[in-house]
Amino acid sequence: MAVPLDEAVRQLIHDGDTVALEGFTHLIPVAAGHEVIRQGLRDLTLVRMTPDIVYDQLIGAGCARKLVFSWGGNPGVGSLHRFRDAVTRSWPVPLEIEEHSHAGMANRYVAGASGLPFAVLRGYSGTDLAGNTPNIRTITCPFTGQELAAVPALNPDVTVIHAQRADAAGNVQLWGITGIQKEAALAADRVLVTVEEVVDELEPVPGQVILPSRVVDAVSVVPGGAAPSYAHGYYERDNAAYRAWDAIGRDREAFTAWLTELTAATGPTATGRAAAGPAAADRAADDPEPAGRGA
Amino acid sequence: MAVPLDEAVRQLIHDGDTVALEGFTHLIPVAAGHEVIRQGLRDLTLVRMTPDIVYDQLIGAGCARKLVFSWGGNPGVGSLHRFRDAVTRSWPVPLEIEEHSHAGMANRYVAGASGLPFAVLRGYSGTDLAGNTPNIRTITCPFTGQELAAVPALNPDVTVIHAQRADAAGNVQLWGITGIQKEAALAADRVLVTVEEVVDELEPVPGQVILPSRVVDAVSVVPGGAAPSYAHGYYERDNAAYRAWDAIGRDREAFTAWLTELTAATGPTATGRAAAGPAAADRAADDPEPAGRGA
Amino acid sequence: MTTVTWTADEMMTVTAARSLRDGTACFVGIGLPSTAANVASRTHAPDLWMIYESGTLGASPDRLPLSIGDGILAETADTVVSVPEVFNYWLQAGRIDAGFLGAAQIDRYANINTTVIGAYDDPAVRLPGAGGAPEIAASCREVTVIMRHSRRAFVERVDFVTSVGHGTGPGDRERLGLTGAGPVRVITDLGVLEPDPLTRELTLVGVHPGVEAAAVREATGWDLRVSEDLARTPAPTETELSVVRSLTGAA
Amino acid sequence: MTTVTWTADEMMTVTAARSLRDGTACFVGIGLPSTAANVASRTHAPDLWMIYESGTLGASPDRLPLSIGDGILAETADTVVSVPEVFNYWLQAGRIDAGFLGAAQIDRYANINTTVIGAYDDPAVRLPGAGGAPEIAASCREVTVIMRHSRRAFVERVDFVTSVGHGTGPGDRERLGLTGAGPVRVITDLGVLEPDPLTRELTLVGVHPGVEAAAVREATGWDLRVSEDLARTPAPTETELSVVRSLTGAA
Repeated sequence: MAVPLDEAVRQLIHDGDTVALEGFTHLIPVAAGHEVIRQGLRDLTLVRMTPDIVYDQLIGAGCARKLVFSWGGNPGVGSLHRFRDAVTRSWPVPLEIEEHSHAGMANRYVAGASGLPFAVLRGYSGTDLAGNTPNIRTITCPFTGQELAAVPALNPDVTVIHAQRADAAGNVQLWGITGIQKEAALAADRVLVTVEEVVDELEPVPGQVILPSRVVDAVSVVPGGAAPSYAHGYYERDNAAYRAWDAIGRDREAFTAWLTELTAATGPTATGRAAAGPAAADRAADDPEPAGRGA
Repeated sequence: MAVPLDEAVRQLIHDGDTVALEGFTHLIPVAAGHEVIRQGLRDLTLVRMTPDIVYDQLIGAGCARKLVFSWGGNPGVGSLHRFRDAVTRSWPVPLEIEEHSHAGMANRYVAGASGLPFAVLRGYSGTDLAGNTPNIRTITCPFTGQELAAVPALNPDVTVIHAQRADAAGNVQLWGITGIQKEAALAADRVLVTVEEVVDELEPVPGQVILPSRVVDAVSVVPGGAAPSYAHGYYERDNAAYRAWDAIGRDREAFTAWLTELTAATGPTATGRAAAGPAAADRAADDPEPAGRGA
Repeated sequence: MTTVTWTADEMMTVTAARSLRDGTACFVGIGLPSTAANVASRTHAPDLWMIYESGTLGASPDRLPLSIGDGILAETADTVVSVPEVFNYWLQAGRIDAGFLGAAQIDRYANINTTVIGAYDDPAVRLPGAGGAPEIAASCREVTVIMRHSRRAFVERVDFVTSVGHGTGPGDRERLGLTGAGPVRVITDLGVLEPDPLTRELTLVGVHPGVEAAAVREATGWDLRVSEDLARTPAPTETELSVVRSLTGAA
Repeated sequence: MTTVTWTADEMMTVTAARSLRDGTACFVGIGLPSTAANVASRTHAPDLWMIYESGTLGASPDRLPLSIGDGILAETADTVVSVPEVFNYWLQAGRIDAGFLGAAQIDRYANINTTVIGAYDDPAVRLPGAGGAPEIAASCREVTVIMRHSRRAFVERVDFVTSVGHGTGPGDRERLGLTGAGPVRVITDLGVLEPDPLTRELTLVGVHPGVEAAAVREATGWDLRVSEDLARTPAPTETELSVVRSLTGAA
């Protein structure tokens, strides 16, 4: 069942698709994102709760027409400057945004995975998010009369995740912080999973999530495919690479050089190198984002 | 944190309470149910997706005023005759019923655990359940206009479950088929957990559900407290006891004798004996319930 | 040549097993459905993916479970999920190909009653109730009903619609927003019924060896239509019978 | 006696840590909130129950995580749950006592902006956005805001309400159906602000050692009221400082 990553991306992701590359700090499918950049995909609607540097890279490379998200930043470091540049100056292309809270996005995926058209939550009340996003409405409880928030289901054309292991039949196993990956995968029409390794048998692990092979369209073996994020039990988060991204992302020229290097390289083995970059640059003093990210 | 079962029941469950003793074939809190009978609690609204023989016993003992459920039977054996007798002949007391499907009940617990007043599902459409249960209504998706079912949250006064282990701090660990127990516990105002044993440290187990001690009000150590159901990793299901219950439950006299024996005995150690009873009785030929329980 | 004999229940189980295509995801109930699914997985359908409502996905028990939550299901499953997840993420989301249902009553349009015989508020017989059946009947891509044939069970109109079959005829499922195809066959100890493609009325399309259509009509509480191409169910093979008997302990 | 010196950020972190009662369940964000919570758990609040939105319940990291999903959180947690579960079963259900939020802007009524500076459709600065903050601000029993004091950050009215504090004054939270008490204090590098019990307007109730009320008023973009009982924050103890420094690597 395992296919090379470039082939899997070619088969499953097409221009104009709605694509979620999910991961909550852990197991971020970075190598798959880089392959999307290499293949020059365009007009994607990118979806993710926490778009971080690989989304900054996809946006800077001009792959995205729209971003649906709840928190876009470089965790622990600061803002995403390619994302900012696209939103405020349409570089390299204009970026439409649809913005939610984490609770809203999580419940949108849950509705998508559940075959429901919408989800209900206590949320958004009194915020300016509601007024700026048509996809946030209200609904009245038919029993109590309480008014609650409603958000539509999220059903990506393709969800891409990274996992620790798959077996030969294509059953996928991930553990540690598993975030929203199960729901994102089950909500999608097509599912691509990159894994650290394929094993004969998936030995049970506490805290595991299993995605049965029947909901997985392709598995690609990409050791280190989540770097510079981490794969619990395999390798640690490369915090220096996240800090280093700040300087690259801030500067169109530095970014363009990074992009040239990425697209010149072939295949996922180039990923680790390309993502690293120069030494850590401290957060600039004039950066006005919150000291704590709040959540 | 561990308290004797009789004390825990006395502290947490009172006449008139809404009580869910949950368990989906596995880990059914039978010993706790027997203690409720022994303490002579009355006017309870009993809640459970799959009321089985311990609910038949509670109903036959006159503890319940109302039953909220989705499938009431003796799994793999047949009907519950004390339940039937209460519904059709008000013996020993009238039993009001509120009836749902499994999907409806599961989502009612999910809403209860989530602090929402109601849940949405694709369900009940076209069935006579909707017309006979005021707690089944419709709701319209504010995005697509689709009509879906709505059910109110279930928030028991007390949820009782059985688990394999707790630690000294009262954190609870269960695994195997964990059913609806997490949601039932999180939906409740008070939570009583009987466990096979208390250990120093909860060693992680694949497939485990952990209930942090802050959502648990009392832990009682009751080895074998789920018998004749089973505790994964501890003991097997006593299928013969389920079959044997059929003959006892069918007959008011046999049931009354069983009840006398149960209430004469003190404490949970009597449980295993009391639940066993005479040899397996085959399902009577005139029993009209479905050959397969359907689900 | 040996003479093979079998019971009507065995014929019913084998016929139900044959209806399951290999590789399908099947929502399995306890009793006859579970026996049939386990026969299928041991004969022509080794890749049958069995889901029990207790949350076991891809269970492959080495013996028949007595309940939908037996330990053997959890031990052999690909994964065990919570009850909300099996209903929401798997059944409601339309991921299940085949559902198996039993019934106390079924009617001309394959509507199913597992709730009460008689009036709901004053029932003659109180049955176990709905369980997972209403949503299995709604959301599985197709549904097979297995039940013994009798006039008491096969009625003009069920006393209580626990699970919707084809409602009152063509177009009802669509009107009700039910996403699956509903009951596509009813397998009994006498034969096989299928909804007429146009009228959705259950029609006798097959009889088991030794059974005549007249006997089936006699055991049905409405004026049962009989297909012009009435089939004769092939007798159970020795392999099928030995598998059934090894599972049910009747070997 | 040794002379202990500290930075304004250290004073802010220590003050925030002190605000956390032992045994409370605290929803922790990365950055200053995480540092403060980890200081608290190492000093007066060993039973602080830290929840990170990545799904780690009861985490007790032995070093400061850089992100809300670092491996050290999963390894040390009582349990790890899915993201929907942490938001629905824990936060929304009202099980969290204390929430910590940062902000790019905060206003007179403690409303919080982490979305944009300027107009939403044509922002001067695009910020990371909401994350978990709107529902933390709505559902935690109480909220503490930690942020550095400046006229740019403390504004009359935030450009965008990402998370509701006290709206436009008394009664707004109740009208909006927000179940928690909202921001009960704002801790900065200069002092501590609390909403006035009657007007809900943020009022200076404490200043850190060496800071005068006038300086705080100067760093605030509205006419900041000063409490008549203005407190002076006790200086950090040596223990507090050594814990902060061991966590931040400034030891």
